[in-house]
Amino acid sequence: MEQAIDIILLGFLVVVAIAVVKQRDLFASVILFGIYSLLSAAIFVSLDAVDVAFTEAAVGAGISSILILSTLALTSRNEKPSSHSVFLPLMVVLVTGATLVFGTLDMPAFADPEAPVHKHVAPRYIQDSYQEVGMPNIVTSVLASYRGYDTMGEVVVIFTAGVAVLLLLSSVRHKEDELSNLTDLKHHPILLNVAQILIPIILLFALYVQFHGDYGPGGGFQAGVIFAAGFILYAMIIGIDEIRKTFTPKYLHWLSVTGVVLYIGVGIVTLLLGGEFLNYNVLAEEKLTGQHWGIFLVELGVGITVTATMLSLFLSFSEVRRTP
Amino acid sequence: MSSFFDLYNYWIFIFLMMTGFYIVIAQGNLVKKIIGLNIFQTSVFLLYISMGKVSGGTAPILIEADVSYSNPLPHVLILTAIVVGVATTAVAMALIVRIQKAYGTIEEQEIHEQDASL
Amino acid sequence: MWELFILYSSYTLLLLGSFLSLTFGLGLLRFPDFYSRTHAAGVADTLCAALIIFGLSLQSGFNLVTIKLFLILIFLWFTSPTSSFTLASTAYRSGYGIKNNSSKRAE
Amino acid sequence: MISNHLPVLQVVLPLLAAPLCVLLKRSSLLWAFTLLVSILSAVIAWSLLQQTDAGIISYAIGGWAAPWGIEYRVDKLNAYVLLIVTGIGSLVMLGGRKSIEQEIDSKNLSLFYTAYLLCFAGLLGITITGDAFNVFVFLEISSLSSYALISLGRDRRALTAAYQYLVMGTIGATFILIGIGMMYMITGTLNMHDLAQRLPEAGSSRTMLTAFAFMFVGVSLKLALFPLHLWLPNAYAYAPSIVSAFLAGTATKVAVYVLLRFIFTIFGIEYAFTELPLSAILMLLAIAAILLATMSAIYESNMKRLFAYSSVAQLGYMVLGISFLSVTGLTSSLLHLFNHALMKAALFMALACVMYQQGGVMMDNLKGLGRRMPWTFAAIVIGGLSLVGVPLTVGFISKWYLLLAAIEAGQFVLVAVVLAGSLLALIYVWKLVEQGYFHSGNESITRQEAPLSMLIPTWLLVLANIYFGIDTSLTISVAQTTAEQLLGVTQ
Repeated sequence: MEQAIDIILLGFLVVVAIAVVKQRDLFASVILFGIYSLLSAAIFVSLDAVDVAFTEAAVGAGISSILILSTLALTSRNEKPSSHSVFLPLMVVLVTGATLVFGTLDMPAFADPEAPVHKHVAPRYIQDSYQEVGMPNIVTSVLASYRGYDTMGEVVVIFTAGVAVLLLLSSVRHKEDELSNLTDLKHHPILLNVAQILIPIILLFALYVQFHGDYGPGGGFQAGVIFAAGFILYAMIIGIDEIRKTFTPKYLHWLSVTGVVLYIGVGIVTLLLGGEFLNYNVLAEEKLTGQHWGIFLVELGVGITVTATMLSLFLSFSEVRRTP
Repeated sequence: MSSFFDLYNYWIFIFLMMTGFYIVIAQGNLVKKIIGLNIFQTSVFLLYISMGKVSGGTAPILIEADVSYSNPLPHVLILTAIVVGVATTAVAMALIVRIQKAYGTIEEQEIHEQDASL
Repeated sequence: MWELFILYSSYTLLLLGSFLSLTFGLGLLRFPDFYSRTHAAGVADTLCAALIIFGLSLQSGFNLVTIKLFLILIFLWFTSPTSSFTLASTAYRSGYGIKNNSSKRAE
Repeated sequence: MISNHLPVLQVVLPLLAAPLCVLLKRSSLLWAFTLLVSILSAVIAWSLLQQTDAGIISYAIGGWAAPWGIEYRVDKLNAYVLLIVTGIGSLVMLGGRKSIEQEIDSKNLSLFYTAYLLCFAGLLGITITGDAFNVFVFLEISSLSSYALISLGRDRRALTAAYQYLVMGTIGATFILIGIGMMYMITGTLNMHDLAQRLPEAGSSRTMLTAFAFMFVGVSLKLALFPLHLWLPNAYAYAPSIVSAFLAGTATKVAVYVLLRFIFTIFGIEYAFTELPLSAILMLLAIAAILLATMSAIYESNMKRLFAYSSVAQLGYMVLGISFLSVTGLTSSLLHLFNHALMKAALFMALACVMYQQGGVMMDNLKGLGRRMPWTFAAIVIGGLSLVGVPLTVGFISKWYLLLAAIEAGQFVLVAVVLAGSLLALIYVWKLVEQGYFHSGNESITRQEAPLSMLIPTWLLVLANIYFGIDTSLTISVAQTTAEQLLGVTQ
């Protein structure tokens, strides 16, 4: 039964991927990509990766699509037929694909519990993480503690993207006084009312995701994206000006810096307390309490930076001059 | 040599990856390329996650019952990779907006023509 | 006996939901213009989500999962009609016309 | 106490400094702060190199032991590359202030320095880490920031160059991700040291071969190895001058390091060279890179592009050295890693001076430059001669070792290739000399020398080119021990 669901979902994915190749309308391509992301998220759930599914749905179908759509609004919607020769790309793709298929031939069978990946490293996470870190959600334990340094890198990557986009778009921004209200959805009473009801709930949910990540799927990154989504919804429907006044560029800078510094700062504090970098054990008398504090703080850092950066990305794209 | 049903989903992921890869290298529209890149990366994520699956396992969130859990490590890696993916998309989009302002087009061909005519 | 009743009513609800979902897919493909398509999607979406969620909650019995399912349903009931409304109204203001069926038949 | 934590501080220091840069506003303050961080990093790298004399340093981040947590693992090779990156970074930053102020919008300055430090930290992170997936994360930090840095060039082609680099770079990174995934699939671990032990145990399989292929192609894309080098010339040519100098001196060097690490440490010589014809593949690609890229350089009229093509060729020399699989060959590669960083940093810094005064780096801008900017032009000439491999410059030393390795291996064709490469390089260097000294510009000749703040760092680099070309004891001893460590030869 499970296999049947998998096959159907995979079939959908194939259809969507081919449709993207065929599609000339970029708007439709973006929507198809959003569908592709959602379908992938469904497959992630069926493969037991709930945290990943959550993130993929929020990021792939949400943020990525919004970013690409705001770019399309500034460029053009239709793709010109390309006069590229298809032969060379096709050959490259076929060779690469053939190599990969060749590589799969010696792979352990799908879902084989005896595969090497399940025999080394991972068993310790599954068996001991509760004693060592004290969280039911193993993914959070690994993410924030065992491999917390990777996650620090991830926050820095997001921060880097924020910096890069600001650098790139600063020269094509509207002047401050030209920033008129760029949205015209405001006059829909239905939309306005629904948004007013939903936005607080979305923000509340984001808080839940932020602080419930120890017990269930979720964590700083997902929460940050949902937070940002709530504010973006507000900006699109109720008024971007209010958002812009509340989250001035300076404030957003400070926020995203705070998140990164908070994360690295926790590491520095552990250094000063005599542990290794990001060794949360030294943060409190009791090891597990230390781990809890450490994970709480770094997840908070992730959440703050992600919220601020996503919002700043959205605002930067919305502030680009329409005319050349 | 494994049988077909042990590996078929890997092959589908490979097909998807290559579809994305094809869009990146064969299509001339800059936005479309990035969509292709996203499809390529998402398919790699699928490959990773399917490595972590254990048959009969559940999501790696500890519960009282005596069950086997899927491998959490690929999940952690892919969470990071998804973030990297969206970061790349954001930078690429900003670049595309700038290219549109500078060249008035986002078709690779036309950009090359403009550069060549200088 | 009671359990069997619950089980079968859950199956019926799920099947009905799936059938509706299929019709809405068909409507999206076959209807002539943007508005009737949105109509198909919007109407079917609300009911079909409800049916499927009722069916699922019968399966799960009354616990935390059911509450979450109902929260999802309420959320969908808010968002889905709103989004079809927004779609239609935006399309109208961007000048999408309504295709006249009689003229199509005359061709 | 602090000396125990040096490995992690090496990366965390610039990583923490980067966001703080956003909050600074004054140009001089930003520059001083960035310079300070660069120099501190260089000091840390130097002391790490000293520490590695006592053996490999392992640092368990988060206090989790190696295969479960992320490990920083510093041996001679790491420490050597770290020193190159931080050293070049410091010197470039030392001379960069004026040029940055001229080429970057004043309102973007703090973000520029932030991106620069992020790129710097990313490169250091790739180099020092002992965890395969951590390489990917830091690779993306450095790549994303370098896309932004490149796009800041004045010419609009900087934008398309950055875009092209982004697409190629992301494909490369995704290939690396696939490769890491497959290695993980075979062994269940991500730690490089652990991988090195478990891969041979797992035995050679088709999955392993594919993992190797994808890692190789992915790294080659980042390294701009010959047929995959197309992003590099434009990216270096249209980036702001200081960014070109920094990237040319560091980014590809780090990519070479990653190649070495994964061939020698992870997969092992046994697998890579005995079971696979890697030696032949590398040799062919290197020859193509040396000859074809040098030819392209000859026909280039944009000086930055010219030197970018020459970078592709020089990377060919490094790869050629690896392909011999001998201590001499590897020593020559490692020497060239250092020497080429010096040459290119000096050349691009000199070009930054030209850009600063002339507003362009086309051949026409060079006319009569020998008289207008004698010091700058002399720097270009010496750097060029070093590229050719004239005695008394660093270029000579690495070429000499390369020739020795070729003769040792009995490959006389390769001796001819290396010599031909040098001769071809002489052609483009001569072209520069001709423009600079023998064509006088139309305007009357007035001295317009670059400001001292730029000239001194440039000349420091040039003098380093000469110094390490004469006194080779330090570089050769480090390169040789590193090569022996990599090949597993006991001293």
